[in-house]
Amino acid sequence: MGKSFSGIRKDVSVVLCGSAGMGVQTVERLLVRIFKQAGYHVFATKEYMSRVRGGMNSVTIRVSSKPVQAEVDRIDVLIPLDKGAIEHVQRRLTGGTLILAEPDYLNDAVKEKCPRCMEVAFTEIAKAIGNKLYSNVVAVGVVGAIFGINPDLLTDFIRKRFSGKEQNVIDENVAAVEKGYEIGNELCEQHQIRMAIEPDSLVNDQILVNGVEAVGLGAIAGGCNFIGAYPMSPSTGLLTFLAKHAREFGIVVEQAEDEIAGVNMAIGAWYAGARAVASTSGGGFALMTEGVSLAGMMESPLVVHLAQRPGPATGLPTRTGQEDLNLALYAGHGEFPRAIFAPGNPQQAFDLTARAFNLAAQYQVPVFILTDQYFVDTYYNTPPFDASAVKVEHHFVETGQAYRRFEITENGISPRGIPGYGKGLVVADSDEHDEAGHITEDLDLRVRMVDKRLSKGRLLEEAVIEPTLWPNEDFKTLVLCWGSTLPIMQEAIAVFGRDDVSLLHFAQVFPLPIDLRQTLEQAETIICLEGNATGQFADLVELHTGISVDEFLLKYNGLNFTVEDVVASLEKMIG
Amino acid sequence: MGKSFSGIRKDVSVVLCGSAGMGVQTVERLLVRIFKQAGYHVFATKEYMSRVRGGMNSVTIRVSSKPVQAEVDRIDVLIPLDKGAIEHVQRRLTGGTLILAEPDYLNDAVKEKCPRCMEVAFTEIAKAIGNKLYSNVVAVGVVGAIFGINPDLLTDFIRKRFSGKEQNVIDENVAAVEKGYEIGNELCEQHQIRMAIEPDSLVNDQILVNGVEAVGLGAIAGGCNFIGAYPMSPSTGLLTFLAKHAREFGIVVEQAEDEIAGVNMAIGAWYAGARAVASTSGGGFALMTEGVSLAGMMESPLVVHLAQRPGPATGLPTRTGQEDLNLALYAGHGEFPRAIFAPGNPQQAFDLTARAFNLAAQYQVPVFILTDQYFVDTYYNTPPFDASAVKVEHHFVETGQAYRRFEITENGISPRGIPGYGKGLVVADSDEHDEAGHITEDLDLRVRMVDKRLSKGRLLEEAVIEPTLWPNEDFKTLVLCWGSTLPIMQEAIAVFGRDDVSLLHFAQVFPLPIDLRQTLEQAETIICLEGNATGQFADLVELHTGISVDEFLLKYNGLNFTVEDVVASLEKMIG
Amino acid sequence: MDAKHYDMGEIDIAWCPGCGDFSILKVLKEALAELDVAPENLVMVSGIGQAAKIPHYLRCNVFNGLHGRSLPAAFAIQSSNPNLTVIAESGDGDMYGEGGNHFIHNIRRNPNMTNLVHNNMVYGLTKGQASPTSQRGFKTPVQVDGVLLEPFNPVAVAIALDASFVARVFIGDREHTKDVFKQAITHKGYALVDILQPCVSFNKVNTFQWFKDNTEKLPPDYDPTSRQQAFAQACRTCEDGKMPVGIFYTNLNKKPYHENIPVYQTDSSPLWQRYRNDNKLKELIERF
Amino acid sequence: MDAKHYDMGEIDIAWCPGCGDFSILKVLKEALAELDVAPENLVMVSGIGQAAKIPHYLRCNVFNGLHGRSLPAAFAIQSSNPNLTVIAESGDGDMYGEGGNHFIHNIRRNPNMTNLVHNNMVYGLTKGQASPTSQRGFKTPVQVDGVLLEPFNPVAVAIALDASFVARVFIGDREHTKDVFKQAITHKGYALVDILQPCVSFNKVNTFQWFKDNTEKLPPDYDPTSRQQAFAQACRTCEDGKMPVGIFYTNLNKKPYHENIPVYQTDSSPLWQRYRNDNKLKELIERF
Ligand SMILES: Cc1ncc(C[n+]2csc(CCOP(=O)(O)OP(=O)(O)O)c2C)c(N)n1
Ligand SMILES: Cc1ncc(C[n+]2csc(CCOP(=O)(O)OP(=O)(O)O)c2C)c(N)n1
Ligand code: SF4
Ligand code: SF4
Ligand SMILES: [Mg+2]
Ligand SMILES: [Mg+2]
Repeated sequence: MGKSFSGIRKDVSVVLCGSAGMGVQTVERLLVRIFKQAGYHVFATKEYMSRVRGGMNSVTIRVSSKPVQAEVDRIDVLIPLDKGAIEHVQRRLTGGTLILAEPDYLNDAVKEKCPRCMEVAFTEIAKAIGNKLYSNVVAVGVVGAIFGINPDLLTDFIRKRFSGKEQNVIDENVAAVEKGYEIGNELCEQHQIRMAIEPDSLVNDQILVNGVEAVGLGAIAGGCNFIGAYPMSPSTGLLTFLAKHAREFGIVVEQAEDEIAGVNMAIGAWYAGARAVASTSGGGFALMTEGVSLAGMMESPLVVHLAQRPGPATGLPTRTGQEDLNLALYAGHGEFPRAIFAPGNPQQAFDLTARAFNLAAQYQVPVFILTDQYFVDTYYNTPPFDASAVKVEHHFVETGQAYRRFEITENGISPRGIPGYGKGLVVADSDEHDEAGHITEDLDLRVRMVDKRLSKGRLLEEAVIEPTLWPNEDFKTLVLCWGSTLPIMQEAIAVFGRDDVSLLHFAQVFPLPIDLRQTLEQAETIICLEGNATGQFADLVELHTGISVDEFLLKYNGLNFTVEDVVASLEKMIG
Repeated sequence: MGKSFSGIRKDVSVVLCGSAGMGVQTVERLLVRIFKQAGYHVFATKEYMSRVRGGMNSVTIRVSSKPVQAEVDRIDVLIPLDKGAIEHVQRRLTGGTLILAEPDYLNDAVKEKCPRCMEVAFTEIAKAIGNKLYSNVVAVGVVGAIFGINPDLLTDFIRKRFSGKEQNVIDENVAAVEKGYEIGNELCEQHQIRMAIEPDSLVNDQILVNGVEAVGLGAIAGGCNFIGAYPMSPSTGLLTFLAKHAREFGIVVEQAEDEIAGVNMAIGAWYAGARAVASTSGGGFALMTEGVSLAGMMESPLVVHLAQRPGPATGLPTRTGQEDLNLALYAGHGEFPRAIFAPGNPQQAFDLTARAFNLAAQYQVPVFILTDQYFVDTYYNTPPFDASAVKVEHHFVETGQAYRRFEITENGISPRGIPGYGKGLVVADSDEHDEAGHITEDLDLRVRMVDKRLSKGRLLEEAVIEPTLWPNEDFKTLVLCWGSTLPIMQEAIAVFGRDDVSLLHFAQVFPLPIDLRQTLEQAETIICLEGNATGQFADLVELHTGISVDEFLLKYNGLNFTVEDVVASLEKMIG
Repeated sequence: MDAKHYDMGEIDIAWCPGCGDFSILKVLKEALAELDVAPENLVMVSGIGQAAKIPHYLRCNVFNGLHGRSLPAAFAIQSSNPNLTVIAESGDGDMYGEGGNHFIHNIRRNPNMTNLVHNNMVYGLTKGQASPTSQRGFKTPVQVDGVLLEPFNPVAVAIALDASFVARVFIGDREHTKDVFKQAITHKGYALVDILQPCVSFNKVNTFQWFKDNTEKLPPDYDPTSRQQAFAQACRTCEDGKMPVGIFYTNLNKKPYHENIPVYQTDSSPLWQRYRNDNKLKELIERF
Repeated sequence: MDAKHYDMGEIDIAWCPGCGDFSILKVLKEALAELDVAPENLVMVSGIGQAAKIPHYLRCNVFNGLHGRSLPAAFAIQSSNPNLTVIAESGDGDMYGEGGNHFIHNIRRNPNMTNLVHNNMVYGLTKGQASPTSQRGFKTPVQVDGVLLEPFNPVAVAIALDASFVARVFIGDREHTKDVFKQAITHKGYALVDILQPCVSFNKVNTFQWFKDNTEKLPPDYDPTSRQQAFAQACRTCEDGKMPVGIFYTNLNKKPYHENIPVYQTDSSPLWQRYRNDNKLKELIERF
């Protein structure tokens, strides 16, 4: 449209980068809301080191006129908040990247690589206002101007955001954002760098959540009223989310002394009629596995949120990966059924978390929700979740005098009683037990009890959530993926642009659909994309269908896949 | 041969049964040694309840002129030491079973089913000697007589056995065995029940061990000098075995406060240059899985003895099963290589346990030894283990100034240093680390480290112990089995008697041999025999070879397979 | 109520004849009966061990969980439904060994529950290894040279943690035990009763007679509200005289856990009786 | 020896500027230098947390294991090679929370090691949840209404367990800290030093100044061999005055673990230097 150098853009990625403690996350939190209020679709993801100060972290914010939910490598606008920042994102820079930086961050090499770089003396400006800490709010103003956001929106927003603080803090923040806006505007006029993105009126009715908030809201929607958890990145978000809303929703929130206590609390709580979740990450989950087996034996409902990060052991605590599928599949000694969800986007996270509580209650089995650091930390805008569509299914009964907790029924499910509700006694045992729940060494009964427990696995198969086949029902190449990679795969396939390529995304990874084989047989080539080094999901698919995957797309450096990653690989494999 | 009603027998099974505390195990311990001293092959296995007194336990002792190492259902001679005993073994009785019992244990139904039952007033005789507790020693005398064992051997043995006790205890025990012998002799003369078994001179040079003793001797042969363990049936035997020999062999034996401490002690001990084992059962192993992952990340050698019992949770603590293969395969978060042994007989247990220490030391990986309650508690006679054939391979180096614990080498194995040996510093980290062992967030290095760790998995594949194909190289039907079921399958195939049926027994269950597929392809029918309800090993085989098993022979009532079990099933499947 | 109310009828009890566990069971039934605790309102929570089988022998609601893990389960049961009477009962190995971390931190929470520990100074069910409370020199198939470690003193540790009720009894004195049980059960908050109990099968040292000879009641004028005195009494072990029995310490200034958390501040109903607040949830979602 | 001997050179330290951890590192290096501990003979064992990173910043052998699990590893290292100087060092969450059970039982073993605990009354690395030692009322994103639980008193618990050396220091007093470190390291047996340390990022309540105002040295005539006095001092918390710092308790009657077990009774060489006794093994096998 000739109005500016950049003109109207559909989709811009803004990256902020700096050391921990430099306020990168503050900028993120401010900008995503501002963009959303301005009517843009917004997506924001971060990568950060396992430290409180120093190191180098970055946030990628995509702003778009259409829904975007995927990470890209490409940087359209970079604001380095620290000296090392440009180097940190080096490989993501292109000739088109606009860099707004302190003068002394821009050396010749950078200027050569990215001709579109401009000097902004953030720190000096901030200092002039009152404190160099304001430099990130100055940056917010600059970005706001570049995107042509209404300045009133900016100042109102900042004012509201800091409303709890002292007046001078509010004023100075407002001054910072205004100054930033002014500078941004000047730059736009001088260099024609305005990015005019068309707002989408749909955005107004949408909400902006990160992955763990979606899980948390799903939990509350599923009737969750108890959490036993021990802090562990990246799972801690669920604990703090439920703690924040504990008073409002009557949730018992207890920080356990360790993960073993956490899972045993959750099982005890279910026994007493609560709806409990345990939340953890790989190493903590390893510690919970005996408890998972207890849930299997006691036929106790149990929901565990397992936020994955790279292992083994402590591994990379703040990075992402999909390495704990096998662990979730086989956790616990002995044999018993289970279900595993792995949501691909906030809507699925909300739905499946809520469903996890109902499923656990109904079939009296452990249900796992597998997320990962990428997903829990990533912001998406999405239509508001409809909690009224989710019923809290209690699935427990008032007991009579003759109540037997483990009554052998036709479908393997015994009516679940709650102590104190009814005349019966609820006897739950970790030993092999008789129908009344008492310890037994009757070995024929043992066999019946094993059969009873395992038969619930078949019911879980029938209740399975079907995978998403997208975009076409007809395909030559089928890309399998699971968990948080759904939107990335979707965008990659769209970019790749061949209509004989579809993806099959599993938001439930166990059990798998009974008829999966038929779908897979239609493919000439099957590719499996996973955030691990060994292809764990492909193994599961092979066990279930007898079909083995032809090609792997694996990533295990601690970062998530990006759209470019996937497109490049597809090109190599089937291009 | 007409000499007696029973005549010369090749193979007799004697069963003693009574409540816990009635001395069933004392009789077992006495009789197996007496039979062996008399030159017979002997095999003894027991099944018992999870209680200290009461309940009902039984011991099956097979006495034979040829090697026997398998459990049978058939009872040739039954001595019930308690009222409920006959009912307890009811289904194992045949018309040919000889029952020697207190008069009031023998009702009409029993007499009808087993015409060969004779009254022996064990308790009265024992009381007359001094204490009714001697009745089990009287039983030993009776059995001795029936088998025509030299009475001097009997009395000498008893005298030696009780040599530590007071004189009157020794005398009364001797009197009891003599009285029993006398009664037995009388019975033989009256009823021609003598069982003349031909001794085998080979037996004299053999040793008599139970499964856990074989593991324990293998551990010492492998240079084990540290154990961190928490008591748990059926794994405790290894802890007590090493405790017993700690002084002699310089072993640090520490009863840990829990299994988590146990496994972390073992890893710490290896770090400091010890050769450590952790010993546990299902639930305890579940608790160790975070530690297993630590060994994976630190590239620490680690040996874990995992004695299986039925689950989930507490399950059946004193029963047997093969339910924890999946747990061992996938234990620990993140991805790293491992090796899993599952010995089929004492010789394999000795060899593989010793090998586990060398393998762990060489490849710096966790190695598991999977046994089960049946195996650890069962006595076998076997040629003496040749420890001189087993070298203790240390696989550590004197470090130099520039030592780096995780040096990236061609084959993925870094020289292992020990603190205090050499000028170098040994830095081991549970976080992702650089070559020096220090925590890193270099994500390219991360990938190299994952590759390095996983590449050792390929080396482990090359070092694999081949499965045993038996008896014929040509077969139509192949029965797969693993762990303790080897001798049972061998005898069952011999009894079944068709030369187109072979077994393939895996004493190493992970990794599997690279060329396994070729062997399996030769079979028209593949049957998999496992002590679980879901066919865990069959899944592993399918993943590895793409070949799925045709039929399953699964048992999961807490008891081991018997020869008759297997023969009957083979007849149904391929008869 | 009659203690028979808790009888299970004809059942097979897995304990050894002569074991102190029988008396504990009997005394507990009596105490519960005298306190009129309805079986339907009682939850007995245990781990694994000989002692841990006790809930199976008493008519009530039972949560017989994992070895060492009774306390977190009991805590959660109690805080999911504060109207229940919750008793966590297990052996010394279970509570102080495998479960040691929960023992410490559960005390810090002060939930309204009773914690009864059968202290036979040995691992019974696994056939006679040392437990954390085994006395120095105690020989077992694992501790072949005798126990070398400092015995765990649960009473001293609980006092150090400022537990709100700390007692020790010897089951040989049934009336005293019953009295202490009753006080523990009615105590509002966490109450520990360490119960000295002979194991006739695996502990031939700390026998009934030995306990009798090596224990004595706290002085009649003893004041259990002094933490310092309590600690002094707790430090008296059989190594240097007699172990005191009785209620060592009570701290009545502490509120039980469920009274501290917001969940029960305006609504005392158990969690299972509650419904999701649909309006608030809708509001919350829209706030994002 | 010069403290520089332990310097790692140019490394990137992950702690926040102003954190008490830096001083602890410095003082520890000085203490080690003054005691002439050779880096090759020193093993620092830690768990996970900010404090637990310390071994990476000090030239020595390092075993940086799992969160909460440093003590069992350290115990095993020490008993596999008693010639090493072993220091287990981690945070309050690591040692008293996740690792609580090992804390208790390791004390009972009395291995010859030093246990340094950075007590900042918060979980630093995971960004500011309550730790077991967090004071009542301390607000965090998880403890939104403030901590409700009784703070864990490691000094009182260690004394209750009759630990052989129990101390608390405030890192603000470096000379005192160094002196206590040196005594702890030279103590033969288990030595606990609970180190009060401000966390500038997540604990805005228990700041440097707060610790300064709320601590005081044990009286000059204080006798650390009295367990009762030690307990009385340990019970003095900031809730009712000042927390004492210094060496609360020593019990010099205890032998360290490795001197009690048969393995080192006739042979003091570490396990890695030993060989399998082939003759005895042959003999043993033939005995079966
Ligand atoms: C995780 C785990 N570890 C170990 C065991 C084995 N085990 C069962 S009971 C027990 C000890 C019981 O001792 P105690 O608690 O003192 O009870 P007692 O039998 O003496 O009454 C052990 C170690 C187990 N069941 N689970
Ligand atoms: C099994 C397990 N659970 C949880 C975590 C997460 N985690 C890492 S450090 C930490 C707490 C650290 O607090 P503290 O020990 O007090 O050390 P600080 O950071 O305060 O120095 C936690 C909970 C983990 N790494 N492993
Ligand atoms: S083993 Fe000991 S504690 Fe257990 S029932 Fe028998 S006597 Fe009692
Ligand atoms: S988070 Fe706290 S304890 Fe950790 S380095 Fe920063 S200031 Fe220190
Ligand atoms: Mg006990
Ligand atoms: Mg801390």
